[in-house]
Amino acid sequence: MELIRHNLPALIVVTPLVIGLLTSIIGRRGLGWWMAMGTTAAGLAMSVQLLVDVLAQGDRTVEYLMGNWPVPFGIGYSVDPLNATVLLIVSLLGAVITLYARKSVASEVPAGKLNFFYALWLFCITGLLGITITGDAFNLYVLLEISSLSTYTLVAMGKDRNRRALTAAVNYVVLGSIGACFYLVGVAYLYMATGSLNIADIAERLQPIYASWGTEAPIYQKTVITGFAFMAVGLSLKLALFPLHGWLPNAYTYAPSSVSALLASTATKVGAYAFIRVIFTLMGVGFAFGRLHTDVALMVCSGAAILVGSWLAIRQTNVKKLLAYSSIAQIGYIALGFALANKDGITASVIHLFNHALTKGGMFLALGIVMYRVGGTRLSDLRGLGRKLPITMGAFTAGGLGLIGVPLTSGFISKWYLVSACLEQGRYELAAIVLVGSVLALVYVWRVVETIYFGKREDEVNVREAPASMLVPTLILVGASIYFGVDSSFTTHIAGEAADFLLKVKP
Amino acid sequence: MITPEQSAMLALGVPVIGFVLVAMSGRVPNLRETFTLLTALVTFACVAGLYPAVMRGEEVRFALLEVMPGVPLSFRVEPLGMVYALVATLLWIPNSLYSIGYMRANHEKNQTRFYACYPLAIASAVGIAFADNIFTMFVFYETLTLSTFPLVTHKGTTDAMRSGRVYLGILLTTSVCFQLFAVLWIYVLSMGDAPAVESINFTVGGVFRDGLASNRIDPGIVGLLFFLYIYGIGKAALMPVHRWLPAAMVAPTPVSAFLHAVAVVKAGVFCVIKVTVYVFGVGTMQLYGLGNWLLYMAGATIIVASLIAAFQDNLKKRLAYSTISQLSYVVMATALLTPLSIMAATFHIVAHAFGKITLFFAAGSVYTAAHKTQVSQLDGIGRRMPATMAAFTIGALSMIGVPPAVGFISKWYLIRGVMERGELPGTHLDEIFVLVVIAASTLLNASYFLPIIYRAFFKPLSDEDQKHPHGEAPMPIVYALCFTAGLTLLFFFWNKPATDLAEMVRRAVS
Amino acid sequence: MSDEPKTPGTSNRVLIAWLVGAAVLVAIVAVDYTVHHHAHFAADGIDVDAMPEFFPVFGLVCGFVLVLISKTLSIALKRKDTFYADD
Amino acid sequence: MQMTDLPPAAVLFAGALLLPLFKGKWRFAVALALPLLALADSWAVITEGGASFIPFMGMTLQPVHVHAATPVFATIFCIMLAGGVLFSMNDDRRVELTAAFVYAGGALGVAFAGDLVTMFVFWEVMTLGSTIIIWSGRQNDSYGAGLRYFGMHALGGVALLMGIIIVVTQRLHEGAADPLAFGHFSAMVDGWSHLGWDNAGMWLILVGMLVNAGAPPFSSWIPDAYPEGSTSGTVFLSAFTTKTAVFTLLVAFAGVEVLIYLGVYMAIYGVVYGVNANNMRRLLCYSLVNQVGFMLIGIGVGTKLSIDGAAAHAFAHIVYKALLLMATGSVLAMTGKFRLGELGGLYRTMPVTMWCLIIGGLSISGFPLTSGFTSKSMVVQAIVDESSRMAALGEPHTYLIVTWFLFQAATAGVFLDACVKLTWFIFFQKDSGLRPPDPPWNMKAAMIAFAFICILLGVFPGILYQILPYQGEAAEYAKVVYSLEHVMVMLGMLGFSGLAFFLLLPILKRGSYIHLDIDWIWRRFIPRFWKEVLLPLLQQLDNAQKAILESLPGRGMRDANLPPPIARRMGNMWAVSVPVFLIVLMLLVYLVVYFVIPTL
Repeated sequence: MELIRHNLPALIVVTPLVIGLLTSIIGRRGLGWWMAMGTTAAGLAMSVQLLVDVLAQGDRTVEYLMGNWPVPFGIGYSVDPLNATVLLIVSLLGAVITLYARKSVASEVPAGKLNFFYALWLFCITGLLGITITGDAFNLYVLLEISSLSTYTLVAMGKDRNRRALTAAVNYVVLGSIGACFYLVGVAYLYMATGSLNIADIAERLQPIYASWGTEAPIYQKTVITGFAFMAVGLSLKLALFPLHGWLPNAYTYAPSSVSALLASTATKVGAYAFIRVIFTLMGVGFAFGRLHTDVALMVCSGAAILVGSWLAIRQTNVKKLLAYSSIAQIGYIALGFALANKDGITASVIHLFNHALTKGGMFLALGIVMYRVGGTRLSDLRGLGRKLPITMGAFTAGGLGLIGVPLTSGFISKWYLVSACLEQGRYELAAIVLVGSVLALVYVWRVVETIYFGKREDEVNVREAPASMLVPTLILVGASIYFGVDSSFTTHIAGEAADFLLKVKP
Repeated sequence: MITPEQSAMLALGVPVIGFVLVAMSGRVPNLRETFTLLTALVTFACVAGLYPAVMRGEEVRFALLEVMPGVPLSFRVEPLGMVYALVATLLWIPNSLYSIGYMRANHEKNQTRFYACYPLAIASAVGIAFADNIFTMFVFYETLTLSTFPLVTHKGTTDAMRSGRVYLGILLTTSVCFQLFAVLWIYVLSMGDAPAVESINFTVGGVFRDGLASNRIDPGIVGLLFFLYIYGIGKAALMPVHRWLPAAMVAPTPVSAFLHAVAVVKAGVFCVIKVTVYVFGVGTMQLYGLGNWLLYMAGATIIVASLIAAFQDNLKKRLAYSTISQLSYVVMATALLTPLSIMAATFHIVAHAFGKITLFFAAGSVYTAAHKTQVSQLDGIGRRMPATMAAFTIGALSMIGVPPAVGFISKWYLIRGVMERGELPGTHLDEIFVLVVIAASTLLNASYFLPIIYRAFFKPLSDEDQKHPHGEAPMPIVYALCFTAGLTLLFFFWNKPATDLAEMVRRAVS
Repeated sequence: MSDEPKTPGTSNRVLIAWLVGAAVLVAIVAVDYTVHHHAHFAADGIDVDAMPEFFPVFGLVCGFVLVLISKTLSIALKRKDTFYADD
Repeated sequence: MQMTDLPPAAVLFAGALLLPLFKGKWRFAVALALPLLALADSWAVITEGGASFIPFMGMTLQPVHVHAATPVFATIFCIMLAGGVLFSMNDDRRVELTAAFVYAGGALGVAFAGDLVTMFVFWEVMTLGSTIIIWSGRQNDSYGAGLRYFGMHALGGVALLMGIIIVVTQRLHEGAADPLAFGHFSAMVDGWSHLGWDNAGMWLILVGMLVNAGAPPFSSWIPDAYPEGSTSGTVFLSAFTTKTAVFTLLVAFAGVEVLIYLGVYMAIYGVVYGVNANNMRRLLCYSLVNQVGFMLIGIGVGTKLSIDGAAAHAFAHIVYKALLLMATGSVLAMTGKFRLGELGGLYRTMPVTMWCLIIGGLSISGFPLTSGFTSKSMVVQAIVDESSRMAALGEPHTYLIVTWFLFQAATAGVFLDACVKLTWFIFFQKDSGLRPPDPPWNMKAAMIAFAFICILLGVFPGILYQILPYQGEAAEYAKVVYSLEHVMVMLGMLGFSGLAFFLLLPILKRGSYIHLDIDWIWRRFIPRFWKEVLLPLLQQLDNAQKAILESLPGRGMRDANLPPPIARRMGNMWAVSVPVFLIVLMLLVYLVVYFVIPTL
């Protein structure tokens, strides 16, 4: 036991990778799902344990060295409250959505490809967990590519339902690769300047370079900031921060339902995590924001994301796409939170990572049920479903309230901290944008809700409520999203820890 | 014997239990209605049970849970909240009775949903009434909006949906963009070692006193916060955010009667009084002259809404605009910022609720018995429905403020409030404006209520109507409206509970 | 006056009424001459009302003046009696 | 329970509740008995000096209190109600009769009100009762007139209420023992010229009372509203509202000089508009304004004799004005016509009505041996007395002299107007061809009874004088009222103004006209302004707001099937180029931000 516990940081990444490989070979028929389910459940247990361990540590960090090679020569995993939280998010959502995926995927993906699907599924989760846990900038790139490549394929698997999944996947491949390349270029520049790939080590080695700033002979000035610029753009793209969100809506819309849910609730969250990590740990907030004013760029982008994303969401007729655009807006909230760089802001960011993953995941799952039962997710498909699928649609509506940020839903907690952070910084206009964003969310959510409850169905097909295996995960996510809105002590605690941790390392 | 705290908790909890019971008993209408009435009675008993404790000045406070660190859902029963809670829960009883008569007679659909939403709205109303901090108030303010939305759109028609959109749009937009903004701003100001704001809890005398005295906060900011709050409380229907109220008239009449004469709109003006007294502080506002603009805005609303009301042919629309006008009476009284005017505002919550619910009941009674919605169709109806139209007349007199109806009493306190303000140094322009508004609005009120009474009692029935005989509405409806009309009269002669509570509010202010 | 009804019997009564009226006026003038009027506002030196026949003249003049004022006003203010009903 | 514990008004309110329960003869009996019971109760209270108290909002109400002027007003209110009931009894007007009891009850309540709040409450009750009476008239314009009437009185009521509250607040502030007391505002008389916040309360009370008294600029409500009542309704209406206002002014504002000016204006206004009037009942309404003007003058002069005169004149006036309206009402009832131009020659078949009208007309003009003579001459005498007193003191008093002459002129005018003109046009002039009989017995009985009172008070003024506020003063005056000089002044003036009428007959031809008054502002100008300027403006605002509100989600719904250009561009399946372009652009932006901004 102690061995496992000691090696948790490695196990949490390696397990899905290994089982994923196995799944691709032996995971035919139903076995693939069982393997994925078992793995993700184990991952969830591990990430919970890891979080407990981290919070138990005095300095709130758990270091792990791959193969016991010391950093900066080997790959070091460093777990702190921030990435422990993100790990929890990824593994929790991974587990719950896997639970849901069985019937949904079986109805959307050809039976012969199920083993590949679940293998890719596990690879994707591997990549996401790896990005989160690694302390090495280059390793991060590798894992980014693992998750991205598997995601592209997963999106493309929606082709049997809609051929557009292929074009969406191709777009995603092109743009995602550019983003990854940019990140890699950035890492390369930094390596040039510092000769290191370990994030903590780079940060340390950057200090003399920063110190030379403004003196007669600045060292590597242009190299470093060019590297930063590439990294920032690359990660913005992975994060789908406006205006680099172009890949997201179609990828979400045409992917199989479970994939949409997984992507929406974890992929962008991990992107956000990577961005936070680069800014706060690697670059140092004093330099990134204080000197380079990255925060201004981020605030502009995230403000625009909130407004434009919500506005575009209002105009969608496909509810999946509507949620995708809504995600763009929600990513704006997350980016805005850490751009403010105060305790409430980072808290808001982390809480929203968590809350939005639950809420949006739950809503996509509910849509998946609609897809499963009705066969489409256009607004017209949802007409009058309030009577036919009362539980599913109730869950969807509750999730919608969370997106709006109605009190006693988790979305409200995020918004509360975010607006507080804006006001603490004296950024009244940003606070206003956040609130206006809520109103726009009201509009797009209410369009759907009205359709659900007041729409008149033309076809009188007899739609039954979804099977329990789909309903339960949906309710778990939506229920959790409500629960953390009523009692936010857990989320505010871990997010507060993460914020403290990040701000403490401020140089 | 239960403690006041438990009683207050029950007042919040019983409607929720009622909601569950009603939702589950949807298949047996009689049982469902029994649950509705029982819940109403028990809830009122719980609230009324708090009255002695409040009158003794006992501290009744409790917290449900801490939603965020330092931001709990906490409650405290104080006289002002008591007034609102009592009115809302008391009038729920006749309204339940009325609903039974109305919904059955009109064969409305989805009655279970209808009856289930009521207790939620009531629980929200009680939550608003007993809220101890601005966060709790905001939370229940929002739940009230959401729980009443299904009631407003009950009919499910395109028209109902459009109106529902306006209802939700205005109420949520204002509350999110303005009220939440203000709540958060105050919250942020209350943090730190030397906070500009004492706390987010409701505090007698307001939370800005120390901050202003020690220059930690600019009076301009306080004024801006007040503005945000006033327009963030869209339920007070201060122009120009009043449109939701006429839109909500698409709902069945019991909803219009109860929610848009009592629970929802009174929640709005109650919040206005509450934040003025317990967040901004009457003394502070007066000292820095922050409330004057509101006086004029409310005055303008009173007049303009009355003028619009005079030109509405739809009876419920006319009543809706009358409500807008009457709500601004409360707001204007609050903005006068004297102890007596706050008392007037508090009392008018009661006075207007009794009168207006009677008027709506009568409108619904006419709709049920005669299927008429327009004022111009009411010729001679007083002879066929004497009880209904007599109750309507009493309600109308209360609106005009003529004795012997309770509306007169609040007018009395309001004018005394003006006088009290007149004793303050300064020009008397504000006071004169208020007096002129009161006079003009009395006139306008008369001008749009009396024609209805005249039509009902003095004009002959039209030939068309002669062919369709009908009598009074079903008995539950008539009982309910006689009860509220009786209250309207009774409270002119005997209004001790309300005046005692209002008096306590006055003492808290001064 | 000239278009008095010619119903037998009534014309006599009307004539008598006119005559009685005229006689009363003459009698008033006569008696007034004999009555001593004291000035109401003697303290202010106004004694016009103490003059004989002041009040008959005053009454006549007032009658004329008031009617003429009315008629003058009437020119400007006269409207059909359906004026407000036309709205 | 003692009789004195029962407020006289309560008797009449109880009557209002009881009457609908009875039918036919019993109704008649009860309706006739109740005013007499109220009269008895009033006098029981008056003799014992009632004093009962009710707590109200922390203060004490005094609903039964006897003011000096209470006996005379209480008496006439009861008599008037009885007379009105008798007159109306042939016509089964249940709503109107009930309203009349409420209305008279309100008036009686005011007469016994010992505090401002009771006074106000009864005052408003009167407004309600009288509005219903007007509406019960069912004339062409009863509805509109009732509405305007109510509006006017609601406005007056609000002024009164505000004034009361201001006064009460000030008194509470000063720590007065009885802040609600309804009595004389001596401050107004002593320092009334100071129009400031301090005296605002009293001014507002005065305004509120004057509105009901029909003082300018609000005189027009009387001729606007009263002719729209039924034959009996107008009789009730003429008696209570204005006279109650006179009562309250008499209690509260005796000696306030401004009342004299208002009174003079009203006296002249009534005559001038009366001369032009064509509707016989409207003509009487104008003369009502004229007579209330006389009373206001009496109150304004403020000596004991003038106050007695005003009170006595109110008493007398209620009787003869009711008589005149009963007579014209009978004509209206029997012919269905109310325009003077359409009547004529009725002396043949309506002799009782004619004689009653003549007696009423003589009374209103103050003809010797009628009640008007014995009451009005007190005011005239009081003006002269006060003038000489002030002359002796060397105080300015020219206004009194002017008032006296104008008073006399208006007296002459009202004779021409309400007596000669009315009688002539209704009963004589050309033959209209109408041959209606005298009205039913009850109407005749009512008229004869009231005509009898007119004569009785004219012959035995002592009956009235002994219940006046200052009986001693009145008793002194009773000795000189019928001096030859007084009689000859009246005879000379009235006789020759009557002559003026016949001389001017050619220009007094009647047409179907009305004459504009102040009420044009709110009957024509304001509605037009609202309809053509304000309302369209408001509607525009409203529409704009509505459009914005409903379009937001609505538009998304409508054209959602066809994504708008910008959405198409951003969501286009095939366009990788745009995102890639944006990526490059963002890189540029970041580089610019990183390189340029820190160096700025």
